[in-house]
Amino acid sequence: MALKKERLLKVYQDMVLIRRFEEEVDRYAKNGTIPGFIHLSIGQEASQAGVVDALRKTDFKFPDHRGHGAIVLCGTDPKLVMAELFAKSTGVNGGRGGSMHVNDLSVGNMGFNGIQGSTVVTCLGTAFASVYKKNDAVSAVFLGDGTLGEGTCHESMNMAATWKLPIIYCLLNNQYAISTHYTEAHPQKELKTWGEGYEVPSFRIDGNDIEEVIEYTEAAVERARKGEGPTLLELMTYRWQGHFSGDPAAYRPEGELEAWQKKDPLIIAKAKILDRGWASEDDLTKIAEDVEVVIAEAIKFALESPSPELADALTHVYADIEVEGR
Amino acid sequence: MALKKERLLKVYQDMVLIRRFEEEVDRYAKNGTIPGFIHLSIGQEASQAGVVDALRKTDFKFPDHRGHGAIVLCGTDPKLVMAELFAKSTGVNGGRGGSMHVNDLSVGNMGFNGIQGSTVVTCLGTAFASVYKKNDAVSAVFLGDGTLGEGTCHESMNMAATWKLPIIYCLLNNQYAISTHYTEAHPQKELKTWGEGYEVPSFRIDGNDIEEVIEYTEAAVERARKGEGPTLLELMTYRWQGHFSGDPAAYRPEGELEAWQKKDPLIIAKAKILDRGWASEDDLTKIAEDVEVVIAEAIKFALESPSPELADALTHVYADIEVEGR
Amino acid sequence: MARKISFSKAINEALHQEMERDETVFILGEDVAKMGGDFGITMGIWSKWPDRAFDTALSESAILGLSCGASVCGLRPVAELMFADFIAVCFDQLVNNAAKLRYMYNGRAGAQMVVRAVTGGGIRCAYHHSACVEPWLMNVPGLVIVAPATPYEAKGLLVASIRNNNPVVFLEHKLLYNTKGEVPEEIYEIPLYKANVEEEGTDVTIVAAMTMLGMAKTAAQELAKAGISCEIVNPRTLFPLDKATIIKSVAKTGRLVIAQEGPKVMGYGAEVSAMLAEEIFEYLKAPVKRVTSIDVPMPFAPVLEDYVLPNPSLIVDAVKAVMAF
Amino acid sequence: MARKISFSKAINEALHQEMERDETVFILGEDVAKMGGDFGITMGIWSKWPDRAFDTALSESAILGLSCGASVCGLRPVAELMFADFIAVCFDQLVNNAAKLRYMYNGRAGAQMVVRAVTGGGIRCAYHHSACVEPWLMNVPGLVIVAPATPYEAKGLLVASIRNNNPVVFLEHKLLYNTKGEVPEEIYEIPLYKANVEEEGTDVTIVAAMTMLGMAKTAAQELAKAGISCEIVNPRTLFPLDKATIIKSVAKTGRLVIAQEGPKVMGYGAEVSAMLAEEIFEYLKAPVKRVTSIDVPMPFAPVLEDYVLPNPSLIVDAVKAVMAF
Ligand SMILES: Cc1ncc(C[n+]2csc(CCOP(=O)(O)OP(=O)(O)O)c2C)c(N)n1
Ligand SMILES: Cc1ncc(C[n+]2csc(CCOP(=O)(O)OP(=O)(O)O)c2C)c(N)n1
Ligand SMILES: [Mg+2]
Ligand SMILES: [Mg+2]
Repeated sequence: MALKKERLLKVYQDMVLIRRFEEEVDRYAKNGTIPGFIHLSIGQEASQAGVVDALRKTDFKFPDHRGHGAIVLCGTDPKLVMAELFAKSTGVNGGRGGSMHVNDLSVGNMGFNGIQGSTVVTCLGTAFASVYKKNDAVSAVFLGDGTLGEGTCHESMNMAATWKLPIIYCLLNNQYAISTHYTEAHPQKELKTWGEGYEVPSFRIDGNDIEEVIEYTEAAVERARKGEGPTLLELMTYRWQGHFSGDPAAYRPEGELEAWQKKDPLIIAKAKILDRGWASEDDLTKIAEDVEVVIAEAIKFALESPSPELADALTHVYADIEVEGR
Repeated sequence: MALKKERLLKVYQDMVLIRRFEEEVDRYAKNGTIPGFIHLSIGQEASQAGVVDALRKTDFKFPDHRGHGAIVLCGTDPKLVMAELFAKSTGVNGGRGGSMHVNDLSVGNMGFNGIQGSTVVTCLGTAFASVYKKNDAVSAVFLGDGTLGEGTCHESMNMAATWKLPIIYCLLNNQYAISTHYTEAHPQKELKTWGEGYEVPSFRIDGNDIEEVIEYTEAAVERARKGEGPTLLELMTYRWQGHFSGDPAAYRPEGELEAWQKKDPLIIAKAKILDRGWASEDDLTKIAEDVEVVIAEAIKFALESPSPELADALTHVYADIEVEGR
Repeated sequence: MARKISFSKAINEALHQEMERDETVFILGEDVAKMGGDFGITMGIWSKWPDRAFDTALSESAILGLSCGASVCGLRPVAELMFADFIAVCFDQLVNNAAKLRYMYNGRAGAQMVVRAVTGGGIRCAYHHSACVEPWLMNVPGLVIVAPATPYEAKGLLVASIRNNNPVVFLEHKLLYNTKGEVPEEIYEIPLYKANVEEEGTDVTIVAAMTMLGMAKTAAQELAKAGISCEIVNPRTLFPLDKATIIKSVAKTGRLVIAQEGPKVMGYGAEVSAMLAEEIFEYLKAPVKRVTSIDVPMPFAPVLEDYVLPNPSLIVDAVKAVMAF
Repeated sequence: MARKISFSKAINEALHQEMERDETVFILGEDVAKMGGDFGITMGIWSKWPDRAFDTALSESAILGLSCGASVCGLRPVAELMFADFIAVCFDQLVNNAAKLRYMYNGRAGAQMVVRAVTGGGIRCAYHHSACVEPWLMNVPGLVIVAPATPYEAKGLLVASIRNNNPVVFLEHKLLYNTKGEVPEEIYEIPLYKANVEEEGTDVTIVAAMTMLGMAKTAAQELAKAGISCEIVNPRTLFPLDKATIIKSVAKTGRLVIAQEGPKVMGYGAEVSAMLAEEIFEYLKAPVKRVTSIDVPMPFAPVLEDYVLPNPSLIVDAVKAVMAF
């Protein structure tokens, strides 16, 4: 499905933004400014931008651990996300969460849970609430090919399919779970076959083609809003980096990365735009420049922001009980 | 597949034995002699007798919580099983386990774990051991339609299918999980569809027809021994009693029980025997009489056996540490 | 004289009245709707509110995960887990999801849910249906563990738990279900995090919850005959513990016996004892004794289960021992 | 002088030597084979024994269930769970399957397996990758929890754990992996269930395991300057606890400080304190203090994590407080 001109340009800009966002995160992670483990989504932009673009602010989005891109596109000011990764008090979660726990309920970013497979059952609840409250909000959960190994995936899909809950399972098949190829961890030729075991509409699609991602996500959203139940999307993609920023990824065969880089979601989208004459090289350069301003601001804000106060560690453990510090 | 005469007569006797065994267990549970909860397998004899008959003593059998029938047919002296249910020191597990935990490694009865879905992953290990040790022992695990809701079922099937482990998943679809019909807990029209999601050979069969059960189990056993991996058998059957001995089972629609009682596995087998002229009514009466002797002995033994000694509660907690009593 | 009803009925009534009062409250779990629960506790709810009572598959992680997500959307799930032992299969959802959700959302949302679980031994169901699970959960900040001992407490504490904005594990001891006691018909709350001094005394403090409270009272009568005056403190909420009330009592008596079901090592009695040794050591006149189950998996045979479980005479012996010190 | 190697290398060497010695030993877990483990601990095993090292899916319950079943068949699985926090998703397999298997089989078989798990805080990975899990497990008879503090202990205790016939949870603190120490090349066992008196002293006993041992030693040096003599006891096995060694030490010093990572309430320090208050109350001269993490989920920001974790100066303060009592 060909997108309208404005929309394709918009999601192209989204992808440029999150690509650049991650490149900067990688830099500041490698130079030690960003603490902890960082999982980069470079190479997976079309899947993140496409799914988020097909959803509303009021829909519930559950990013995975490789989710900075989706997180930024949910609508939180990139500044606040960057500051969170930098462990600053100005971060959207006050620096208490970091890369794996960036959430912002005001834009429907429900956050990730460091235990793989946990959000896959949590999303049952947000979807259930839509039915209970009789509104048409949809829940979309991102999970990786490796995470599909967790028992919670079964409990979730079984319940969602039985109760026809409005959930979109966005299975990001980026080929690997850390060092383990998906064909070594799962029996199916295509992982979407798993969803068919629940008689749930399941599709393997090109996760690097933003138009295909949006087309299938919109169809899934429509089914969900109509009360027809969940959909499984197996988004074929690839993470250019290793599992975490700094992982040499020695387990990847020669040339695999290069082959996937030819299928760069940004290149694919750019080619469509130029082919259709919807923008000139200069227009796209302009887009890139606009993005640079946002990124520069975000980095500056993150660098200049203060660290949290010690007392910030103690708040919101209980709704009604204060925790004493030292 | 028609069984050989001797074999059909043998499994018919097996079914009569476990039917009578359960009837007595029910009686002694209802009169308070047998403590704890009792889940009776009356109505499911063909599935239990058929699967066990198709396996060897050296194969690993994991009965479910409704497993007395399979447990007895694994080869443990019925006396010792009955004494275990009666909480006597002469029980096969010294009265420490009871109905839900009768096991006997000497005949390949690996026992049940009171947590539904647990044996479904434990059987991965016995099957793995066969591969590791390069022998051809098969592992067969019984699970109910309700138990299929547990996440462990997914983790087990996913791993068994990926590694082609010699496992037979015997899914006893007796229609209900306590009060919940399987169609209310699962999305599939046929539960065997779930297994197809792992590209595992999956069959829905008549669990009350001993010949069909043996035919499909033997085929699954052969695949497993040849290293071709797991099989899922959805055995359609029905538990005549409620969930536990004493459950009024008010949740069952009028006439449902009666309809299934017409499909009594014993009647089906008996009809085949008589039709084929392989035995006379008198021969079958003789079989019933032989069984009565065994049952009577088992009850007598259980009743007359002593309770465990208090010190028996303390043994085998650790392999190398004594637990102190009071 | 006020109305007497059973512990089960008290819980059922609390659920009905809270469902009536607040339409964000709903129940879910295995067989809780049409059948009214494996133990009959949710009887009558589904017929009154068919859209607010849900029978689920055997999927405990999904039940709790759904409850967490629904909480974030402002609903108040009351999930039943049948036997508390089954918390083990959805343990992650309790300790890493529900318990940490409010912290993760910086207070903007949290897991305002109740998990009802049937706890303890006594019905000859052996080692997978007899667990006391509080020790698994008491090192996890964010959780609340409530443990009623009487029908009156069962109703008032459940109402408070449903209205509370933290994830509450509500322990229902299976041996208490049929016990009867006075329970007001109108809806009322018993505050969480507050222990109750059940009987005042001067010589020794006995801390006892759930079924142990009755045993402690039996023991106290026996001890009174021997001229020993026991003060009995019922924690009601096991976690977070009401330190102040326990400290006040032990500061007065100078002696403590903890009567607790479940293995001794790392039972909740360990925390009670350690807390006192840290806070009011100077008031302690004698060793702090713990009367508990024997540290083994629960065996099936009645004679063995009765041997493994604690009993009143063990409490009597322990109190006499600390008095004799 | 003997050879010095890192804590990680010591574990890796123990695995290699036990695999060499006993062909029933195999390893399994996520990325443990071809990649040699997320933390590089199983390096070189798969290349040497491709049929005895298995990369699994993200299926922790299957990993432990398989280990239980394989144990019953006489094999000795060594499973890696990466972060100990993930024990939560397979908790049932540990507490209801592995821990109870020997009891269930009346001693005819049991879960002779080792579960390696990376524990503790310090690497800025927040509340789902920093847990101290021993409190979840210490109320469960049948389990063993081993907690090495040095490369020497890591090797000797892992060898003993693999040879032990109980299910052993082997805790590897992430902050210890790069620490170096003397480790014999030949294979050796350090007995389980035995604590080690690291430093003799007369005034106060400090119980400290894993990373806390180093902090306790730093604190002890500081305290020595102030004329306070500390005896440091390293439990090595957290469960079952070596009561005798701790009792002997505290009976001598009369004072106890427990230095433990993880929330205070129901941390393992609670059991140490309660056990002493029960067994040798008469020897205690001062309150038993617990130096622990603050009772909150672990926050991400370095300043916050450092604030939440215990440190040597807190141990110094606690010791001075009990001495001043
Ligand atoms: C329950 C659990 N097990 C293991 C991990 C460790 N872990 C984090 S990410 C990861 C790999 C996930 O692979 P996949 O789902 O394919 O996502 P990808 O990293 O490829 O984006 C693992 C094993 C975890 N966080 N939680
Ligand atoms: C993890 C877990 N959840 C719930 C239970 C309680 N329970 C025991 S049997 C049962 C129903 C099982 O139904 P099914 O698997 O169909 O077997 P059936 O009783 O029909 O033979 C339930 C819910 C349990 N033992 N373990
Ligand atoms: Mg992946
Ligand atoms: Mg059933």
